[in-house]
Amino acid sequence: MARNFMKLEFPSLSRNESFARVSVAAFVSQLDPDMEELTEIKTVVSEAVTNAIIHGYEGKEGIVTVTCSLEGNRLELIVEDQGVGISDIDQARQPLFTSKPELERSGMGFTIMENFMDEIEITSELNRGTRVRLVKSIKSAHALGH
Amino acid sequence: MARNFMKLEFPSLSRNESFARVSVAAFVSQLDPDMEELTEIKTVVSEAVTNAIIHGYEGKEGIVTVTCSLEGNRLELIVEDQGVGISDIDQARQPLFTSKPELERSGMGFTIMENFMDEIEITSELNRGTRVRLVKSIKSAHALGH
Amino acid sequence: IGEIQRFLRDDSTVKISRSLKETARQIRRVRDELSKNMGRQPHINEVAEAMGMEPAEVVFAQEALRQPASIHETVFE
Ligand SMILES: Nc1ncnc2c1ncn2[C@@H]1O[C@H](COP(=O)(O)OP(=O)(O)O)[C@@H](O)[C@H]1O
Ligand SMILES: Nc1ncnc2c1ncn2[C@@H]1O[C@H](COP(=O)(O)OP(=O)(O)O)[C@@H](O)[C@H]1O
Ligand SMILES: [Mg+2]
Ligand SMILES: [Mg+2]
Repeated sequence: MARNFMKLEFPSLSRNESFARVSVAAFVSQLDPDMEELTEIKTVVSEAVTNAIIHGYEGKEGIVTVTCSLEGNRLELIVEDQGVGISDIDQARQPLFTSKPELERSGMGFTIMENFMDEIEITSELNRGTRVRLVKSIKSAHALGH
Repeated sequence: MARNFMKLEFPSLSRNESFARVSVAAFVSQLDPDMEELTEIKTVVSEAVTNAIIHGYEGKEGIVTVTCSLEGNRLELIVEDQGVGISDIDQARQPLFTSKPELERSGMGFTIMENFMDEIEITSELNRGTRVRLVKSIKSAHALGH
Repeated sequence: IGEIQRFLRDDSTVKISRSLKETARQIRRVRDELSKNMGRQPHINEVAEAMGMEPAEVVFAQEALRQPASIHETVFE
């Protein structure tokens, strides 16, 4: 599979979460993942995009960017916002940690991303924004060709 | 329904047509169009994106940009390329006109876009690229709000 | 009763939320069947082929089952 990519930008409205999931999953379909892998990828997009919307922009309007690159059977997914940023990334990554318990957040977003993807890299700067880079090898992809 | 938009960029590979079509469809779904309207919009995306890929870039690699804006029940769709451009737009819009009969093109792309959308505006500059702007009111849309 | 509710809610046009839900349920059945027969998770292309749909369209239809379009749909189904 030759290289391919896509870039998606949209305002931080929670109703855009569903369309972002579909876009990424439809794009990744060209690697022919199995249905479980596809569900995992959709879940990861949901978690990362929701984080950008509710934590990054805290309900204010901003732009969320999702970039998706394919090379061989490897998917790289980057979700970015120019929001408030994360002061303590290690703490944020702890299972069950949430800074917004009042919104009934589970604190499991980053844990889910880590579990469903092979690599996760979080970079953030206060009041500049957050970038979550996720990599996954699609194991079931038709090994070679087309 | 408050304003919303999305911007999508991808390389001019024909395998990106289906994901672009589905991305727009998933985005427009928030207006709750009926099946017929949705099919029309998908067909239009397919025609415009295919034109950018096969005519605009003629198989060479370039970036296709799809922008989608919603305001009230009005959808604005813009498909752009930085390809070869169109020398005679009036001729290009003629039903059955195609510059690539060898590719078994029907020459009906622009005619279909005109028929399925309320407005079409084509701007093009030779060797600079083409921009097709399409507007449609979603008649069955949940008027406002939620 | 579900049929009646569906009929009552129906206006002349078919809303995608409902029509796609039917397709999405079918996709789920096909997926379950394939994984039973093959003893593994089907790939998206296998499900798409069995449905006679493009893979991207399968993804799109699947999403219809995720969020109830209205409280009615949740209550009556
Ligand atoms: N994009 C982001 N911008 C700012 N803070 C974030 C972002 N993503 C995550 N965080 C912080 O990391 C914490 C943990 O995130 P997560 O594991 O998804 O749990 P939850 O979203 O349920 O709080 C969040 O509560 C928030 O404080
Ligand atoms: N994005 C584009 N860039 C350059 N030329 C284009 C583009 N879109 C359309 N055209 C020209 O307009 C003609 C008519 O387009 P269309 O009605 O879609 O028919 P077809 O694609 O079947 O040829 C094309 O044959 C081509 O010459
Ligand atoms: Mg979260
Ligand atoms: Mg055409």
